[in-house]
Amino acid sequence: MIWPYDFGLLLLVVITAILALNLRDLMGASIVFGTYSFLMCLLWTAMAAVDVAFTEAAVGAGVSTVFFIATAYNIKKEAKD
Amino acid sequence: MKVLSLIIALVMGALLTVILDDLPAWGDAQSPANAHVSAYYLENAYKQTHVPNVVTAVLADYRGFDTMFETGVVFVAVIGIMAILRREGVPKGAKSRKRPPHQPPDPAITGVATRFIVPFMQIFGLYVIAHGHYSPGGGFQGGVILGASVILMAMTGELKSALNRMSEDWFIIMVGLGFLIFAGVGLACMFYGGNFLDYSALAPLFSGTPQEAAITARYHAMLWVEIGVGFTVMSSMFAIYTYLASDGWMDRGL
Amino acid sequence: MEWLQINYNYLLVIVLLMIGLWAMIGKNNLVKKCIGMCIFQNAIIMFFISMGVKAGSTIPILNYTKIDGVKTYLTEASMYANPLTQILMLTAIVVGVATLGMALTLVQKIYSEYGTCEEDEILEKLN
Amino acid sequence: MEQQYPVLIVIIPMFTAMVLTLAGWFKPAVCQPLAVVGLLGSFLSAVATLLQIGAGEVISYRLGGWEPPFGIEYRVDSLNALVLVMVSLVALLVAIFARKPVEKELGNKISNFYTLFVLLVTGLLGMTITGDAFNLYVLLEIAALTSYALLAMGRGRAYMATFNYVILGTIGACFYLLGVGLLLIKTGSLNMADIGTILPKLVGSETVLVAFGFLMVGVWIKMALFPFHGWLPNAYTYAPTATSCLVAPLMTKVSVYIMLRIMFTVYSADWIFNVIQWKPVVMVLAVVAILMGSFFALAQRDIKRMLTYLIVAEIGYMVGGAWTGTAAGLTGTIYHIMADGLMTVCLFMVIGSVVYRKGKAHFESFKDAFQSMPWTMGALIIGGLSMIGVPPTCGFFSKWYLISGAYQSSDYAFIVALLISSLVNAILFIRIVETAFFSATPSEIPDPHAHHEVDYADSPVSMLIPMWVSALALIAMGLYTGEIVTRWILPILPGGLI
Repeated sequence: MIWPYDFGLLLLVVITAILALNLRDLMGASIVFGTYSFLMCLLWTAMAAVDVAFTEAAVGAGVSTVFFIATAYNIKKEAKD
Repeated sequence: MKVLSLIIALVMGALLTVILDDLPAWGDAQSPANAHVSAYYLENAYKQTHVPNVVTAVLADYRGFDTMFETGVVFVAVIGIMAILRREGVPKGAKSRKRPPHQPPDPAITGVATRFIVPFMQIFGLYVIAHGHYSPGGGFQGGVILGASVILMAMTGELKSALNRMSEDWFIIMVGLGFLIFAGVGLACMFYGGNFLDYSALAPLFSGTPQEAAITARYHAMLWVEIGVGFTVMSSMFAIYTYLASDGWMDRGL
Repeated sequence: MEWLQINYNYLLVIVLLMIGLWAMIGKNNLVKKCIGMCIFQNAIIMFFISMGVKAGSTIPILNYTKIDGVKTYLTEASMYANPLTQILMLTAIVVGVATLGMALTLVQKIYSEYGTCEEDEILEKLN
Repeated sequence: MEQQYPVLIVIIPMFTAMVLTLAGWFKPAVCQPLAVVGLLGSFLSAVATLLQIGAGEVISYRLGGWEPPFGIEYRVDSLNALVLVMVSLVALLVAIFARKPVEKELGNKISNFYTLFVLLVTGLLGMTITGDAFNLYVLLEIAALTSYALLAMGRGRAYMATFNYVILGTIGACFYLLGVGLLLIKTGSLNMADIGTILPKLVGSETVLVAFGFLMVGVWIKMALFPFHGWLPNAYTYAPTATSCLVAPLMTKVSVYIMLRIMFTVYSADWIFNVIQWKPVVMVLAVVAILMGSFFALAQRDIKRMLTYLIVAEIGYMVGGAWTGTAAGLTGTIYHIMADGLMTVCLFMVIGSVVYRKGKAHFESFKDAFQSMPWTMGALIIGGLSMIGVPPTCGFFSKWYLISGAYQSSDYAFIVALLISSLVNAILFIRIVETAFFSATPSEIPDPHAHHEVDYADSPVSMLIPMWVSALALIAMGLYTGEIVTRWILPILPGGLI
């Protein structure tokens, strides 16, 4: 594995995680969470865990994000923190 | 609460940082986690099941019981969400005041694109389920893709158009049916005199010497199991989406 | 520095675990708590995957060589990444999405009951 | 057939759940009978398994036919088997009891309720019987998800209480998973017995110690031990009647069982009491849990809420007993898992009947209850006596063992806490009985012929039968204490205890 590439991915993961938690707009937070899941999926592909990465791409970046959006659509979209 | 949560998180982080030195080095092929049980799987999975994708072999056979209850977890989620969220006895027109006004989606671009994409997605989903023995994938991933194709229809068009193709009756039946297929394969093994989920007991159904027949039986039973998982997961993903997106009213998607 | 290069994956796991736990307990918005829950679960999955990595290995789908036209699968354990941890985490991802669905359902129910998703406002309305 | 009993215990309710979903979607009326039949099958298999086990034997059942460290294994010794019988018995009783309250409270969700009910029992039984650490996690999540859904089927405040439970429960389950991961990285195995044979070679490893910490905290959150108990009273109080009858007795007891399994099968008594020095801390937690549960119970006006605080106190009993490190204390804990399960279900069914008849479970609802609901109040008295610890009910014997264990290890604070808790229980139940017996106010006494005719409206028979079965089981268990302890509990006590 190319470790600078890996290191960059790790940094991005942490940044997206913090961003998803701190965005006031819930719709935006859901999308950033989708990005986070997708970055995780890239990391796991690099670690030779293809089945897990496949599942995470389908579930984490796909369906989970859709669930978040569905909920964010039905409630007030502004969060206080 | 904020300070408390920070303290708890920091304590947990400190505890884990302390033991970092004690963990085996990253990427060590000889560490206990990589040696004891997992080496056995890699060395014997093909011999015993003829499935080159070791992940599928272990998932559906060696630890098939876990996978059955993993299907069970999805099943529980559907039934639970239905029990909490589904609204009954409410006239169709009576919408809650708090919901944002519904804007029917403009089908000009998304609708046409969806019509193109959905068949390909579904074929890909079926391929992922069927080809899980040889490539990454299997019942769960394929099921999610199939479910996503139906969700896509519900998102771009009206929820009704998706529900016309897969009504509530159908997805409840399919959620139960998938789980029943998985557990039914296990029960069939008991019927033929083996332990629960011991697929090699199904050997009398297949031709060849007893040894070969047992391996073939494992191979085929795994496919059935994956199909069962696919059924449950596909319908459950759509079911959860339906209840969440329409807030239990079953009238519209996003 | 060498230690960091070897173990930085575990460090990331710890950082994510801390972020997730902090969000689950300390965040005010219920949806944010759910996001924290997903991050927490993801971090644990990352931990399991990291422990199953072997240097210089490939994905756990067996390779084969053809000797006289007969396929022979190579089954040497050090060639492939650890399948066991991957299987465990497949299950954990599924459990995670089921829990997420349940949590979001409750968020919607709470919203239709109290008209808000902020914990402090709900507690105010309860008293 | 005989060797298939262990798996039948779990898969009979599982198949029942699937059939229930499909049948119940079209015809809800068949749900309750089906659920009762399924749970009866499970109960009979559990009894058969218990009777198969000789002294100190272990039945191993290989799922999928693979040998233990590679496949998943069911290991049944007499500790599992006792808990299995208790869980399936309580579930069966509650399934019979649930018919009327469910029809009244959850009229349009009957099929969902019974499906989740049976799956929750499946999860609890699977957690109890399994010998594989990760399989336990999956079933833990099944039990957790079903209990979230069942608790949230209540009204109003139930949603927020359940949401808190979801968050804390997920933290608990994830901590458990993290602990299993740390053990996996050190031992490479997931089978509990296999890990138990590898761990003695790793004495002094920090990872193993931290793993123990995560496993314990995870299980403590699930069982609501003192600093982690916040979610329990709200979640159980606002739940539907039938749900709280099932969840309150079983969830916490099964978590205690898991704690014992981790302490004495995965780790060893020797390691816990001689190598690490956690005992004083845990004993303090147990003592505080008992005292705090008892005092908060005193302050409640709602009887259901009062009982939930008593559950918190009972958890303190069991954790304290297990951590005294004596054979008597551990015997008391194992015996108390059974006894407390039956007591709690008996009392919750009584409260459920009162709620069914009077709508609420405040002290006021108990006015004149002896005239209107004599049989229900009879069960309340037996359950209350057992909770206080009066012989010949089983509550007395478990307390006896716990106190003698604490005396041997000189944990006097624990003894004092137990006695105070018994006193508080006595006060609480005497208060209820007093309200139920002598509630006529002084002004009404001079004129006995004024209309003070209370309607005789006892609980329906379908609710009285399970209530009285559990009440009689309390007495029967007390009378057969000696046999239960010598035949099933003493042979499995681990070595290394005082």
